[in-house]
Amino acid sequence: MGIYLIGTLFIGCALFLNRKKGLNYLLVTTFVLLQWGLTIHAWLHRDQADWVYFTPDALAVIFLTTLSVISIPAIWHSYHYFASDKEIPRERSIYFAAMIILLAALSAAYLSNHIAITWIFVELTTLSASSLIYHRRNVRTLEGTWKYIFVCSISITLVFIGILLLTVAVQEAGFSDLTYASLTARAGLFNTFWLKLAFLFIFTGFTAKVGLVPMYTAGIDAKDKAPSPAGALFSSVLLTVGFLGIFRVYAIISHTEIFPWAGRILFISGFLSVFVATVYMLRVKNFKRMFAYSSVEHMGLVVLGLAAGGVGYYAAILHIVLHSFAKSAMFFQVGQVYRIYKSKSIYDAGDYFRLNPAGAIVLLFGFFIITAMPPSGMFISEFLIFSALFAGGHIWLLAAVLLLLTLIIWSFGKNIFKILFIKPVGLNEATIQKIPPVESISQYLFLALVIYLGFFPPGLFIHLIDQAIALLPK
Amino acid sequence: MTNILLIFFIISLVHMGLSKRLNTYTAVLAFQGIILFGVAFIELIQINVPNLLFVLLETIGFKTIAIPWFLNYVIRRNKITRESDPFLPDFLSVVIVTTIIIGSFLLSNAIQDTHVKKILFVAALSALFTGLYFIISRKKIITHVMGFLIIENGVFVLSLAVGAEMPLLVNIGILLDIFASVFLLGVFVNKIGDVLQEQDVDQLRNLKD
Amino acid sequence: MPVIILIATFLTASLLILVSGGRWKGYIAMAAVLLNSVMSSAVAIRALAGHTFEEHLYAGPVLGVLTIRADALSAWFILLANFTLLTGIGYGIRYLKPYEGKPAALNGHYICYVLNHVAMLGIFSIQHMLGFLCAWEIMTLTAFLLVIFDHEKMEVVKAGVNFFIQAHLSFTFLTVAVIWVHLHTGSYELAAVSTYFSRAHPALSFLLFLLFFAGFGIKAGFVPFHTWLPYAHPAAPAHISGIMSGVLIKLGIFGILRIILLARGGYLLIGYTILVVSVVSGIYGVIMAIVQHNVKKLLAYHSVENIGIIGIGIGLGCIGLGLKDPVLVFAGFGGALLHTLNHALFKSLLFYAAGTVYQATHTLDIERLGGLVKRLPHTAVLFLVGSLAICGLPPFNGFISEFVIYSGLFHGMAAGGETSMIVLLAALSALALIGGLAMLCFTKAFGIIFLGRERHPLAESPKEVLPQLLPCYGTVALIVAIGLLPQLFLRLAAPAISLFTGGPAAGPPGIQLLSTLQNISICTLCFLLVVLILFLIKRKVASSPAARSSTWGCGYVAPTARLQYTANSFVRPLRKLIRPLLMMNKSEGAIAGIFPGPIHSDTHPYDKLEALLIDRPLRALRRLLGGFHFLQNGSIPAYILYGVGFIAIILLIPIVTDAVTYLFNLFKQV
Amino acid sequence: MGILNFILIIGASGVFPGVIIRTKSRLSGRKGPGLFQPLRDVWKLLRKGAVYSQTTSLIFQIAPSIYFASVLMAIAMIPFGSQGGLISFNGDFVFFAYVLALGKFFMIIAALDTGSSFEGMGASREALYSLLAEPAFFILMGSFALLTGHTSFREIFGSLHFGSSISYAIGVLAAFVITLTALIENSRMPIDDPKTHLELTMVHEVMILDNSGFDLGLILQTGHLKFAMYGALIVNFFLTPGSELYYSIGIFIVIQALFAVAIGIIESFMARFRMNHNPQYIFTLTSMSLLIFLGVLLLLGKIV
Repeated sequence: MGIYLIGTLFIGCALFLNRKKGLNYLLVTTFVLLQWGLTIHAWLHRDQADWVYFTPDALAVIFLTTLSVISIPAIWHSYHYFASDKEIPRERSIYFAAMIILLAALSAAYLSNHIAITWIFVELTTLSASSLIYHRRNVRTLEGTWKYIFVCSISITLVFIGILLLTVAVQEAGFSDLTYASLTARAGLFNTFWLKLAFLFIFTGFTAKVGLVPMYTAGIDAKDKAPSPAGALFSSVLLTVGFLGIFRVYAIISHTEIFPWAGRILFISGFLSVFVATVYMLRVKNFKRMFAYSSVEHMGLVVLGLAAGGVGYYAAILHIVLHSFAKSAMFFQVGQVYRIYKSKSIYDAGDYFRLNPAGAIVLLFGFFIITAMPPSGMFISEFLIFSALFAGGHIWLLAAVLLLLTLIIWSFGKNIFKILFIKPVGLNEATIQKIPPVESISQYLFLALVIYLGFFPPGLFIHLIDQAIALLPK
Repeated sequence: MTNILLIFFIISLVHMGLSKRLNTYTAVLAFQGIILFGVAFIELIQINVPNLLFVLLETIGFKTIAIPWFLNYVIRRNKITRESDPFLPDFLSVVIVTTIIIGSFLLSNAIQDTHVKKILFVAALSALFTGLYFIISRKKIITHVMGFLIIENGVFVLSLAVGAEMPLLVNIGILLDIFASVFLLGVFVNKIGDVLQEQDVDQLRNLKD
Repeated sequence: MPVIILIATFLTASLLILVSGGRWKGYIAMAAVLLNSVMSSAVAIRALAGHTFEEHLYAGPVLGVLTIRADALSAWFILLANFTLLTGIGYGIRYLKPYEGKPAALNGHYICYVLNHVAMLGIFSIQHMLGFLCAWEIMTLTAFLLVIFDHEKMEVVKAGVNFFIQAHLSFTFLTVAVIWVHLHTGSYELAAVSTYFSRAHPALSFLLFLLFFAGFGIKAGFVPFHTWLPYAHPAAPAHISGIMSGVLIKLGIFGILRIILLARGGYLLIGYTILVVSVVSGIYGVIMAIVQHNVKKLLAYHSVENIGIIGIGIGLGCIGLGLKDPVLVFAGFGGALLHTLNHALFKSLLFYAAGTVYQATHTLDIERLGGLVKRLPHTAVLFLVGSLAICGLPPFNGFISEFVIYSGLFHGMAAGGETSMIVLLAALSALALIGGLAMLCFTKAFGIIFLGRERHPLAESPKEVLPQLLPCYGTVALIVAIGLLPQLFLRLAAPAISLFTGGPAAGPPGIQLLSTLQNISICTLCFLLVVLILFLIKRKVASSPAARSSTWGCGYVAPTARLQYTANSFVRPLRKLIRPLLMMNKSEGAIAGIFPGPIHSDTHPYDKLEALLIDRPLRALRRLLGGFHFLQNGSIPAYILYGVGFIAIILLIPIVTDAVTYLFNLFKQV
Repeated sequence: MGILNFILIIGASGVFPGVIIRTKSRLSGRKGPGLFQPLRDVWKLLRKGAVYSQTTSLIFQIAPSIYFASVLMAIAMIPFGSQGGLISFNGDFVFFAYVLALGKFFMIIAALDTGSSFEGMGASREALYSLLAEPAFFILMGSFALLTGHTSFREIFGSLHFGSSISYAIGVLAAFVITLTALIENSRMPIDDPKTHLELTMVHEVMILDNSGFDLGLILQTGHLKFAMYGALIVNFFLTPGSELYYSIGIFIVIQALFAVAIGIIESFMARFRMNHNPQYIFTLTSMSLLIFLGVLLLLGKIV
C-alpha cells in the first residue's frame, strides 16, 4: 500500500514536471502496473489491515478491481484522445498526472477502513477531478470546474460535519475509534440523535459524488465538460466511491433502531433521483449530459435497491458494478461520436450508423444494455431491485419508478436513434475523420462483460458480494 | 475566557454581515483566525505538544496569515471592485445573521447533552449557517470562497466543541485537503477573473438544462 | 440438442452473412431459416403426434436449468411461424434487391431475421419465465431493428420508436407479473403460475391474469393497446410487415393461451373480459381500417380486427371452460387456433401483395392507385384471394375459422345462462357486423387499387418476378387447401385444442364439428363445380363474340380517370354514419370568388383512442415533468440550497408532524 | 326430398317477378305483361352477345356467374318444413349468409371494375346496406337457435312449433324481418326503385349498367331466384311439421304468391326513401330481431 501511494505520488510529480510524450506514457504504464500490483495484493491479503488504515474487504476488492479494469481503456482512450487532435505537452502531462492521482485517491478511498481517511481521499478525488474537467481550457469548462469543485467542497464539508457529529456519538459511548469495524460493532451503543444527524449530513454530502438528489447538480456539468475518458471515470468509479461512503455508514446505521428511518431517506433520495433524471432526459439535447442524467437514474435505482433490502442489497452492488462497465463503455464511445461531429448536440449528430458502423453498433447495444433490456446483465440486477421493491410492499413506488423508466427509455431511445440513423442537416462529410474500429474494442469487451457478469457471474464474484452485504441485516 | 472569545467571534460574524467591503471580510477572517487560536489554545492546553504546534500552525499560520493574504492577492490581481454587492440589502442580512445566531442558540439549547460544550456549539452552528447564507446571498465569486472559509471556521469550532481528537496524521491530512481546496478555489477565481470582466456568479449560469 | 443446433445455425449464418457478398447474404439467411424451420417443424410434428418434446439446458447460475418443452400448443405456433418466416424471407430477398448497395444494412437485417426466428422458437418453448422474458425481449429488439430497415426516413424511425416503447411497456407488464408469481411461489417455472392461480384468492389471480393480458395484449394489439400497429406496419419492409402481422402479434395470442392453460378456475370472468375486449377490438379495428387510405395502415388495422376475432374465439373457449361445456371449448379454442393460422396466411399474403404494389408504384396511397390488374395480374389475383379470405368468404380459409367460431357461438346461445347468452349474442352480431364491414373495406381496397383505370400514370411498367411470386403462391395454396379440406387442418389442430378440453385428441364435440366441416368442404366443392358449369354454359350460349367499347358514362363521352369513384367517396356513407367514433382531420381550401379556382381538400383519419389514451396523458405527464425544469438552473447558490434544504426538510418533517399530531390531540380533547 | 324443394323454388322464381309486375300494373289500372315476360326477357338476354368496356378485366366477366352460383348454393340450403333442403348441416345458415356475401362481393368489385363513377356509387351503397342487414339475420337465427336448441335450418324449422301468443308474435316478426331483408337484398321499393331513370338514385340497377347479354340475363335471373328464396324462407314459418306433402306444397305456392303480391302492393303504394334515410330504416331490422330475441328469452322464461 505504502509503495503504491508513494509510487503514485512520485509518478504524479514526474508526470507533472516533464513534458516528453514517450516518458509520459512510460510513467503512465508503470502506474498501471502499480495499480494492478495493488489490486493483486489486495486480492491476496483480503481483510488484512495494511498501513493501519487500509483494509481490503470484499466491497473494496470488488470496486478496486472494477477500477483497475476500467483504468486501462481509460488511459488508452486518453491516448487516442490526444492523438486525435492537437496536443499541448503541458496539458497532456497535467492531464495524466491528475488522472493517476484521481485513480490512486479512489483506490485509497475504497481500501480505507477509517471514516476520516475515506474523507481525506474523497476530497482528494474532488481536487484531482477538477483539473481533469478543466483540461479543455475555455470558459465553459472553467464554469463546470468551478461549480464542481465548489459544490463538492461544500458537500465534503457537510460530510466532515457528519463525521464530527458521529464522533460526538462515539465519544458519548466512551470510545474514540473511528474505524468502520469498531463503529459497526458498537453501533448499538450510540446515541441515535447524533447518529441521525451524522447519517443525514454524511449522506447528503456524498450525494454530490454519487450523483443523487439533492447534490447531483455539479456532477452533471463535470461529466459533460470533462474529456470523455475522464467522463467515463467520473460516471463509473467516482460514483462508486460515493456509494461506498454511503454504504459503509448505512451498514453502521443498520445495527441501530434508526435503520428504517435511514432507509426512508434512501427511498426519498432514490426516487427523486429517478424523477429528476426523467425530467431532464425528456429535455436535454446534449447527448453527453443525457448519459450523465442516465447515471443519476441508475444511482437512484441502486439506492432504491439498497433501501428495499432483502435481495435488493445484492442487486444494488451488482447493478453499480455493471453500470460502471456499461456507462464507461458508453462514454468512451461518446468520445468518438464527438470526434466525428465536433458537437455534443443531438441536432448536429446523426446518421452515425453509416459514418462509423463499429461505433454505431456499440452505441446501439450499449443503449440496450444501459436500459436493462435482456440480454443485458443489468436486466438481472434491475429485475432483482424491482422484485425487492415488490417484496418490500412498495408497489406504488415500483409502479411510479417503472413509469418513469419507460419515459426515460422513450426519450433516450429517440435521441440515440436520431444519432444513429437520421441524417443531420449541414454535416460536411469531407471534414469527418475516419475512426478505426479498433478503438471500439474496449467497449465491446465491456458490454460483453456486463452480459457475462449478469448472467454467468463467477462464484467468487457472488461470494464477494455476499460477503460485502453480510454487514447488513437480512 | 473562552466565552468572551467566542462572543467576539460571533460579533465578527455580525460585523461581516453588515460590512460592505471585501477587504473588511479578509480582515475579519484573519481576526477570526486569531480568536480561533485563542480558543483552541485554551481548550487544548492539556494536550501534547505536537498537537498544539499543529493547531498553532493551522490557526495562526494558515487561517490568520496565509489565507487572508492570498485572498487580498486575488482581489488585487483581478481588480475586483471593493463592494460585495449582495442580492439582499445589508440591513436584511444583519437581521438574518442575527436570527441565525439566535436560532442556533435555541437549537443547541434544545440539545440536552452534557458532553458537548454549548457555547462552542452555538458559535460553530452560527458560523456554519452564516457561511451558507453568505454563499447563497452574495453575488461575487470571491465572497463564495469567503463563505466557504467561514464554514470551515465553523467546522473547526465544531470539532473543538465535540472535542474530537483525531490522530495527528488524520488531522494533517484534513488540513492539507482544506488548504489545497482553498488554494484551488483561489486559483480558479483567478482564472475566472482572467476570462470574465466583472466577477459575478450570473456570468456562470450558462451550464444548465 | 436441437436448441444447440438452432443457436449454432444462427451463429454460423451470421458469420457467413457478414463475410459473404451482397447477393448471397439473403440466400444464406434463407438457408439458415430453412434449416431451423425443418428441425423445429420435425419436433413440432412429433409433438402434435403426442410426443411432447422436452430437454434441459444449463444456462448459467442465474437462470439455472432451462426446461425447453414443446407441447401441442407450442407445436401449432411453431409450424405457423416457420411457414410464415420462410415465405417472408423468400419474398424478402427479392424485395431487398434494390438495397444491395448497402451491405451493412443488409447484414443487420438478415442477421436480425434469423435471430428473430430463433427467439420466436424460444418463446414458444422455454418454460423458465426469466428465460422466456429474455427470449421475448430479444425477439422484440430484433423485430424493432427489422422494422427500421429503411431508416433514412424520419417517420420510419418514429414508428420504430413507437413500436419499441410499447413493446417495452408490454415487457414491463410481464416483468411485474413474473416478479409477482416468483414472490409467491419462489419459482421461475411457468408451472408456478398455475400453482399460484390454484392457491391465491380469485380476485388476486384475476388481477395477475390482467397483468399478463396487458403484457401480451400489447403485443397482440388488442384495443386499446393497438396503437403501435398502424405505425409499425407501414414503416417496415413488406415482408417484415407480413411476418409481424402474421406471427409477431400472434406471440401475444400464444402467451394468452398459455396463461389460460395455466390458470385454474375463474374462467367465466376471464372469458367475459376477453370477449368484450375482443368485440371492441374487432369492430373498432375494422372501422378504422375502412377510413384509411394507406394500404398498409389499412391492413394493420385489419390485424387488430382479426385479433379481435381470434379473441372472440378464445373468450368463447374460456366461457366454455367456465360452463364445463366441451363443445364450446372445442369450438372456441379450435376457432381461435385455426384463425390464428389463417390470419397468418392471408395477412402475410396481403402484405406481400401490397409490397409488390409499392415496388411498382412507390406509393401506398390508395387514391393514387388503380387499374393495376392489367399491370400486375398475379399480384391482383393474390390480393383478391387474400381479400376474400380475410372477409371470411368461402371457399377460402377465413370462412372456416369464422364458421367454427360461429357454430360455437350458436351452440353457446343454446347452452348458456342469461349472461353468457346476452354476451354471446353481442359477440354474434359483432362478428356478423365485422364480416360486413370487412367486405366493405376490401371491396374498396381491391376495387380501387387494382380495378378501374390508373389514377396516376406509372413511371416504368412494373414486372412480377417468379421468385417473388413463388412464396406468395405457396401461401395461396395453403389458403385454398384449408378452405377446401378444413377437416384435415382441424384434425391437425385437435391435439392442441385437446390441451384445453382435457379430453382425447378429438372428443365427441370434435367429431361432430369435423363432420360439419366435411359437409362444408363438400358444399364448397359443389359451389366451385357450379361456377365451372356456368362458365361452360356461358361459353356455349354466348353466341356472338364479345365486343369492346368504353364504359357507359350515362351519356358523358369523355370520361377521364379522375371521374372514377374514389376510395374516400366509396366509404363516405359509412363514415357519415359513424362520425362520432372517428377523428377526421380535414383540411379544405375555402371557395372564393365568383369563378372559384381549383380547391384542394384532403382528410387525415386519426385514431381517436390513441388521442384519448396515449397522446393526452403523455402531454399531461410531460407538462407535469416540465414544471421541474428550474432545478438545473446553473446557479451555485441554488445548488447549495438543495443540499441544505434537503437536510433541513428531513430534520423538520418529524418536528412538524409532531406539532400537528400534538395540535390534533389537543383539539380532540376539546 | 330436398330436390323437390329446390325445383319448387326455381319454379317460383320463374313466376314471381311476373306476379309482382302484374300486381303493380293492375293496381295502376294497366293490363300489364304476361306472367312469364321477365323469364322471356332473361332467356332473350342469355342468347345475346355481350359488350365489355375496355376498362374492365376478367373480374367483370366472372362476377355474374359467381353471383348466380352463390344464390343457387343458398337455395340448395333452404329447407322445406321438416324435410331439409338439398344440403343441411349444423350452422348451414352461416354458410348460407356467407355464400350470398361472396356473390355480392364479386358484384361490387365488378361494378368498381368498370371505373365508372355511377357504378362505384351503386357499389358503395350496396356494400353499406348489405353490411347493415347482416347482423339482423344472424341475431334472428341466433334467437331461433336459442329457442329450438338446434343450429341448422332444417332442425330449427322442423322443431318450430307455435303455442303461446308470444311465439306467434315472434313468427310474425320474423316473417316481417325476412320480408324486409328480401326487399333490401333485391333492392326493391322502399330502399331502391328499380324503375327509376336517374342513375344517381339507383342502387342495384346502377351497378349493372355495363353488364350485357348473358351476364345481364344471369344477374336478372339471380334477382328472381333471390325473391323466391326468401319467399321460401317465409314459407317455412308456416309449414307445420308432419303434415302431408301436397298440403305443404299448396301452402308453399299460396304463400309465395301472397309474398309477391305484397311486394307489388308495397311498390305501387310506397315512395322510395331518401338515400340518407335508408341506413336508419335498414337498421330497424336489427332492432326488430333483437325484439325477437327478447321474445325468445320470454318464451324460455329466462327473463320474467
